[in-house]
Amino acid sequence: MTALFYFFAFVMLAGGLGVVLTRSPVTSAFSMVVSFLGLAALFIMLHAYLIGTLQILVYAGAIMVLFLFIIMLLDLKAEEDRKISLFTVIGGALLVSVFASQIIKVVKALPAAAEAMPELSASASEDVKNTGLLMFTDYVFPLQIIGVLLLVATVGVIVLSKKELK
Amino acid sequence: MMEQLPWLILLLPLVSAATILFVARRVPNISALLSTGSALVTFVMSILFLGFGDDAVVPAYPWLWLGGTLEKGLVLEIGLQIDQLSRGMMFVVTTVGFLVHVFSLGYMRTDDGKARYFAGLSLFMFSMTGIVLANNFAMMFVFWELVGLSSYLLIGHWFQKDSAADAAKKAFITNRVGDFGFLIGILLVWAISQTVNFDRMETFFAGNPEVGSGLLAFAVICVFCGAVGKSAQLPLHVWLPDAMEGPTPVSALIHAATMVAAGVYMLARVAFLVEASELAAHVIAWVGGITALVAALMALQQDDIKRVLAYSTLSQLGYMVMAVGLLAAEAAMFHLFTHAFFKALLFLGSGSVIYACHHEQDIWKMGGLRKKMPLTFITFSIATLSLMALPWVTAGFYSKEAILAAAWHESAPLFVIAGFTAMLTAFYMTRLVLVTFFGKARTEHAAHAKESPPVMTLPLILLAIPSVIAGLPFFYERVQATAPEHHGEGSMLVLAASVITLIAGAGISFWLYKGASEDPLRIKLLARKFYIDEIYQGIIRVFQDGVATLLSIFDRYIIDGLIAQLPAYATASIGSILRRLQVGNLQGYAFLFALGVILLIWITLFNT
Amino acid sequence: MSFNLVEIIVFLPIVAALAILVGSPARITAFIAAGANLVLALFATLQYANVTESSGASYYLISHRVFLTHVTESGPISFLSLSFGLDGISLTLVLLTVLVTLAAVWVSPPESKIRSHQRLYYLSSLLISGGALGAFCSLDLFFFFAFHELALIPTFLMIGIHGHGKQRVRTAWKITIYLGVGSMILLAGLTALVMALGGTTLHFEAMQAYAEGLSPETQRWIFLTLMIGFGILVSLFPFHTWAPAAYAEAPAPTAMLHSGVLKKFGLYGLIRVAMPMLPEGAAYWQDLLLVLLLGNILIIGLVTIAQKRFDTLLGNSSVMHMGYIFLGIASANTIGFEGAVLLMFAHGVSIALLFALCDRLRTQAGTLEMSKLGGLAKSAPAFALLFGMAAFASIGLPGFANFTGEVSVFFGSFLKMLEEPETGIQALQIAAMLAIWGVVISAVYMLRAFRAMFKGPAQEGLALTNPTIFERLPILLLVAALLTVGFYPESLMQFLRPTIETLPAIAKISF
Amino acid sequence: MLTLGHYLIASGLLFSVGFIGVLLRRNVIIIFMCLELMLSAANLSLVAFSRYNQTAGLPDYNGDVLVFFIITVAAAEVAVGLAIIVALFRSRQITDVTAMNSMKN
Amino acid sequence: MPAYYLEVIVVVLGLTLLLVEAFVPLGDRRSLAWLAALGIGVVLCLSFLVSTPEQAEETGRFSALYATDGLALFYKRIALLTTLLVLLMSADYRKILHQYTDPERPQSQAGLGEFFTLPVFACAGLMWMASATDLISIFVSLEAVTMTFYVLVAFMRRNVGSLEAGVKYLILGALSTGFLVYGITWLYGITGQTELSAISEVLKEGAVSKTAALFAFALILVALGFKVGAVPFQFWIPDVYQGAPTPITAFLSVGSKAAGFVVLLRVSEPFIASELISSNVITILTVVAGATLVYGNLAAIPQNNFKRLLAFSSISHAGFLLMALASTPAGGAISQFSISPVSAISFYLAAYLFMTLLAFLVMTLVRTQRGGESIDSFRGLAKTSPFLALTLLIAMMSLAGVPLTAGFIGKFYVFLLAVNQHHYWLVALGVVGAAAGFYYYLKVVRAMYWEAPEDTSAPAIEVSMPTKIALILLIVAVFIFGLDPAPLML
Repeated sequence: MTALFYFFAFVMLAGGLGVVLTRSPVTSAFSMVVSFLGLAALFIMLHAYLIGTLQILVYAGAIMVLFLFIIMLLDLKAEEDRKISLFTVIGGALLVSVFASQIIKVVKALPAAAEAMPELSASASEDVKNTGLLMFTDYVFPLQIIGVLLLVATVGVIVLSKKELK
Repeated sequence: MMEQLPWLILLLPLVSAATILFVARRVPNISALLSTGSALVTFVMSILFLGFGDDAVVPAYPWLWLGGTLEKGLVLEIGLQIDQLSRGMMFVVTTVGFLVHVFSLGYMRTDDGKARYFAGLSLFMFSMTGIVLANNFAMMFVFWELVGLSSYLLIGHWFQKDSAADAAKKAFITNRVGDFGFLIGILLVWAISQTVNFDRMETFFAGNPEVGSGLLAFAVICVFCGAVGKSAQLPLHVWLPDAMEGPTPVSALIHAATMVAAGVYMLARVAFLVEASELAAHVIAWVGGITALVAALMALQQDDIKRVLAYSTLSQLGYMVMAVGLLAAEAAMFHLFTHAFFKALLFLGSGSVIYACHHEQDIWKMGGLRKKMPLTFITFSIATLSLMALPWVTAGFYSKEAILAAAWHESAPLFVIAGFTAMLTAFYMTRLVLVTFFGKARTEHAAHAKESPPVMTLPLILLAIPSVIAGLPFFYERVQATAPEHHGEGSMLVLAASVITLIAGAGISFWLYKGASEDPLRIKLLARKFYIDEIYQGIIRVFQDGVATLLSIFDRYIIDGLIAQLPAYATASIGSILRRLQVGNLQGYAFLFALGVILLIWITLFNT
Repeated sequence: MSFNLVEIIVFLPIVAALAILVGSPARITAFIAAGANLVLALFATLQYANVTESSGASYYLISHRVFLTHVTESGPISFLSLSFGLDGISLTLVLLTVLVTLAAVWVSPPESKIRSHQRLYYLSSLLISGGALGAFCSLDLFFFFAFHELALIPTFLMIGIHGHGKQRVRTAWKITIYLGVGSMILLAGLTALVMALGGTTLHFEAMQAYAEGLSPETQRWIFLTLMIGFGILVSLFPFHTWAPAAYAEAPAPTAMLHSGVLKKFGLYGLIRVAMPMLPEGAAYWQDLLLVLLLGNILIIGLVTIAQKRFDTLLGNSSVMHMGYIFLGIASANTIGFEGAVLLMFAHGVSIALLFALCDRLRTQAGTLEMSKLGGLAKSAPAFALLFGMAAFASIGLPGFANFTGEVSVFFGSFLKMLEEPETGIQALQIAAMLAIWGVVISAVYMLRAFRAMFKGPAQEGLALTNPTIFERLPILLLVAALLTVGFYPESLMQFLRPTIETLPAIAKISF
Repeated sequence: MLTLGHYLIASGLLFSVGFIGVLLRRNVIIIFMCLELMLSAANLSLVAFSRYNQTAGLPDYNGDVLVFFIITVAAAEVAVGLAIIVALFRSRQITDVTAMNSMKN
Repeated sequence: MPAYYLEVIVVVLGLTLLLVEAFVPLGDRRSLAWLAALGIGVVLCLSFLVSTPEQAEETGRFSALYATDGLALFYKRIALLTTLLVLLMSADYRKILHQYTDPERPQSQAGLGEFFTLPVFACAGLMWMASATDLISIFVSLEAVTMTFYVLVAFMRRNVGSLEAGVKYLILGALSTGFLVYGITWLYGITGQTELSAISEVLKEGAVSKTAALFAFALILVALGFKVGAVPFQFWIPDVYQGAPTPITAFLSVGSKAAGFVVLLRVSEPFIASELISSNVITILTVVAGATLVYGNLAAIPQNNFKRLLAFSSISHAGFLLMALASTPAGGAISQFSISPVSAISFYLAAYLFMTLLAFLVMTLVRTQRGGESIDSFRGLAKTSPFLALTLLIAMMSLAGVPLTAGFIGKFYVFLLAVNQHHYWLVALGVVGAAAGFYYYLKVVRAMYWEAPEDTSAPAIEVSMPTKIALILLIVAVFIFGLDPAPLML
């Protein structure tokens, strides 16, 4: 299990780094897919089957396609002349490494973080049902809001993208 | 009713002044008569006063009471003190005042600002009466300031003349310097004795002879500062000669007879204070003595007829102040009394001369007036002799002798100074008379001079009488003037001194100036009055105007810069620097965002 | 809803300002409002005279409209309320305000002669007046502060639009920002005070009741803040640099109202709030205050001497005279306070008078450069007479109210020495002695100015006209006020004395 | 042994990787991708916590619901965001964030 | 009537407007805006008929997700009122809008419908935020609002500024969303709860990792700080405010900030109440408040663009609001002082609504009819349009905190609270800031009153009747609540 974790975590982070480091937007997009696959595997290792699936379907499937589509549409080339200054790189890396170290410190300070994941006493395979039930009972209110959110997003995308307004 | 009468003598001139100011201004002749009329009434009333006993009580009115009820708290009253001192002084003030009013009717007949002039005179009469009758320091200070104002107005009567305008300003400001000390003195005396009322103060000091010696000396010297300013003692004497820019009757009344004597009067009023502090008494005596001497020296070389008289006045005031300091306030008051008459006479006489010579004041441009203006000459000579203290026949002799006697008793150096001053007095007065009235007329104006009209000569004659007899008991006792009791019993030495100095001074002067057409002595130091005016000018320019300009720059640039502009500039600069953070591109914002996140987390988590 | 008299007095100018805003004819409306307010204030004075004779109540004509209530263990207390009331001190200042307001409206030029924003010209005067009245009558700390600030914006606009001189923009900015900073510091101090007193009420009387238990440490810091805050508003040295230029360049009514009336707010605040509630803080900082007020009197006095223009001279002299009032406050006893309030009245009237006359001079002579003027008394003797009276009033000649105030202040500063002879001369007395030198200084600059402008030979082509009767009336009104108080101080003292007697935490006379 | 910490650190690292991408990259679309990475990283922590905070032997599904909502929102955000980016590209032909600086005072 | 009806009605109103826009031929699409405004106005009236929590019989999960307390209702009304005024502004803004959406056809009304409809949905989102008391509903409603604003900011798609602002808002907004999510994750992770009340219980017991709890708080503060414009997450504000269509700027600056604050209030409450961590929380809030005060006020000084100026002003007011928040008594202590930070902040925000929208209403008119947003465009306004100049003068006075205006009372409360908690440094910074405020707010006044108009022949600015009424009502509100704040106190 541990080995698997390290493998998938490596895939995930490597994919992430790929997004950041590669020049070509297309490569970045594909790296992201790789990263998300690793992530989905980790979800599944955590018995979150629904989330894992959604991660693949929504992110790797829909969102990435959208990204690729736009990249193609805009005909984006690799950033030929990367003029990112050394200062920026070092500064950015420094900032983020400090941030990462802060996260690690916090995790280290969390007693629960050192404990092994407790075993599940019941089967987690019905998580679709459980999540769904929760969503349509307790969380029906946020769900409605999400509905409005999506409506707004739809209207917004149309307004912004119409070639000519009627 | 009689109790309230004293209020009338105080308020009548005020009413007169106000009426002229607000109603009668446009009719100058009415104004003049109004003012003169009020002066006459007050003169009559002051004679009525003489019949008052010492126990005459005039109800006082509270003017301002502070810090509590009438019983508990500081009450500043308007109250009148009618004792011998004030009655005698009132007689002098109203007599000279009335005569000067009459004289002015002639002297100012054609003046444009006649109404203004008489309003000023009335205002002066009001203020001076207030000083004389005041029963407390606060009231005295109020009227002290008001005489300053009327003096300012009258000196600056011909305000379009630069010299007159400057002299008026100088007089007021110099007096204010004295008042600075005076006010502090009043406050200190109040703080020591818990009262500003003279009677209660006297009672207090009689009951507490040991009270705060050092502080008291300081307080008394501060009070004396007021007299230094008003009576033009060294070092604040500089305003009085300049004050001669005013019309001559004003010089006679205010700057010779009455107002300048107010300082001496005030010191006499609080003589118990001087007595309570030996140190202060010494200071006062020496200031007076030095003033007497220095002023006499300055008078030696003056060419302006009025200025000679002005320095003479200074010198005589010095005598009086010295006497106060020598704890002989009665002698001082006595000299004040006699001096008022003969000095007023001298000024009015000089006014008559000036009037006759078409406002020429330089004695070297006169000469030979003896024949053309006999009345003026005679009266002027009487007054001169009185000033020179011709033994036994003049008023001045008696009073001056009293002072010399006091000096002889108390302090040998001061006696020497006083004697020498007497000689100088004889010298410069002889010079004045010789150059003005004898010899030949040296200018056209002098040659065609005529005797002044009766309205002007009459006051001269009237004043000549007391100039002679005021020193005699039958007169001064009748008008209740204050005089030393042991008068006439001075030692032979004192008498000899006065005779010798008189003869020496007059003789040398006669020998030098007999028939001279120009001054044989040319002592520039004296002619320029020891350069004191120039020194003061310099001091004012450097220490007042210079410092003022420096401070003004300091205020404008340093204070404003430090307190206002620097913070404003700093704030704006920080604003501009902060604005630079708003780099405008997204990557920059992302960096700053990241920095913010890290700082925020760091402060939240690890900074406790 | 019924209004009491004080509320009417406070809101009348503001309502009139609103009326002008919506189209009522400016000059007439302002005139009526100012005149009516004077009548109302005199009426209130009469009522007060009756009240003080019958009872020892500290305030009268009290109105109380509670806005916020605070529930404490001992029951509800009104936290924020629109409360007005008069006592001797506020009555004096109300009289000052209405007098100066009427004069300011009177000397304002008719609409046809104002370049632009004619309504604003009158509206501002009324707003400043209303703000000052509100501040002086308010019994609630919040409205006390708030009403004062009402005047800030009109001042800003007036100097900016109608100011004289090329520097007006700079000057208007400066006064506004400076006073803004001052009021903010003041606000900080006042909030600290409110909180130190438990934060349950903003009503003066209720706050006073809590003030007993404040620790000296707290008192010190709060008093210092208040002293600086109020000090800036009153142009306490060295926070005075906003004042001279602003007054020199402000249009006449604004200068009159601001320097004459509004500036008294800070002093009123010290008397009403800081001194009674923080006596130990006041005692602790007394020496500092003395040094600063000597800065006002001596340094700014000398700076005044150096002025070449009459308007900046007046501006500086106004700063200088604040020193005396501070001296009265610093002595912290009844006499000093009485003197301070008298002097507030006297200075307010006399400086307003001088600014009104100065404006006329500027309009007619075209300049206030003293070296370019001279001999004006020849062509306009009546004007010169009025001017001279104002000038002599301001340098403290007896007979004018200023002298009364100054003398009281000086007596007040020596009171402690009298009551405790063993202490000898203390800092307060030394400061007072030095302050008295200011009497000389003010004589120097005022007489120099008067001599330069009105005396001496007349300048070529320079002639003034005497004011007409109608133009003289506002001037005479102010002169009359000065003379009344100067000759008969009891006219104000009868109201002041009982109030200041009952003012807590200042020394009472005991001999 | 796999602990909660493993997942949290993995998630934290991914979050940081996304963050560094936002800081360093200039192409707005790549930046947008990195933002998605960050959201997903948060999701990983969330799921790990929900697995850890058990109720009745099952993961706490409240966390999962939240993840669901996050994914939805992220998707909508991508749609709207890309629309804006396209609109900007249409009018100015840029995707470089450093070029977006027309507004400076 | 239960409170959640209000949002339902608003959403239905939005849907109706979309349908009307699509299917009903309208002569002047501005009537759509007025219709929307009318609808919102009706809802605003209805909000006063909402039954109080005691009368409602809500139980179970929903009541934990959706608060119907006075606080929620207060912010719902703020949202409604803001939207109402923004809609009025939008109607006036039509001219500029189509210039940048459809420049070829000047008479076109394209896109207007959406421009008037989206704010209605945003309004619903803001109202939900006001009631959100659960991490999930907070997140969802917040995102609903944010999403709408992404669209609205970038609405003028032919205007580079608007699009650029859109992109900046989008990227930084998404970044902050990332931190929000991550923070929520941690908070949920260590407490095992999503309801704030339950979280509060857990934190009070103190059986959690202090570091982790603080970390969660810091992350959430990053996100909410971004929403309310707290330093150091304020950088988007000037650029976005400047680029966005003016009515949307107003909406952002009032609606979004108010909703951000109500969420911040609700989220920080458990942390401040917990003795374990409250002191750290107060510290960071103090630091952020101080930095915001300094930045907002000082950086505003050199600004010459009025919209940017208002952006910095918005930051500075956030500083004052945070100052009040930082003055909450720590560790659940009871303050002696009767005005709570919550009611002070609420009053302040309401006052801020009046004065800011007053300024924006005038600015919209000036922008559309004089064609500029720089301070110079306001020159001589007092001569050409005295009413508008006066209105703006009053708005600036209130923003600067001149007493007897509502803006002053807000500041006064804040100072009282800060002194009460002995935050003297904050008070000092507040003093400096408020004083600087005098300077930069009066810059506009100076332009209007002291300076001559650029073009004297320009016609006076027309003010439509609804706008005029709105202006007058707002002025009245500024003064009424400046005199007597009681009606607006929670």
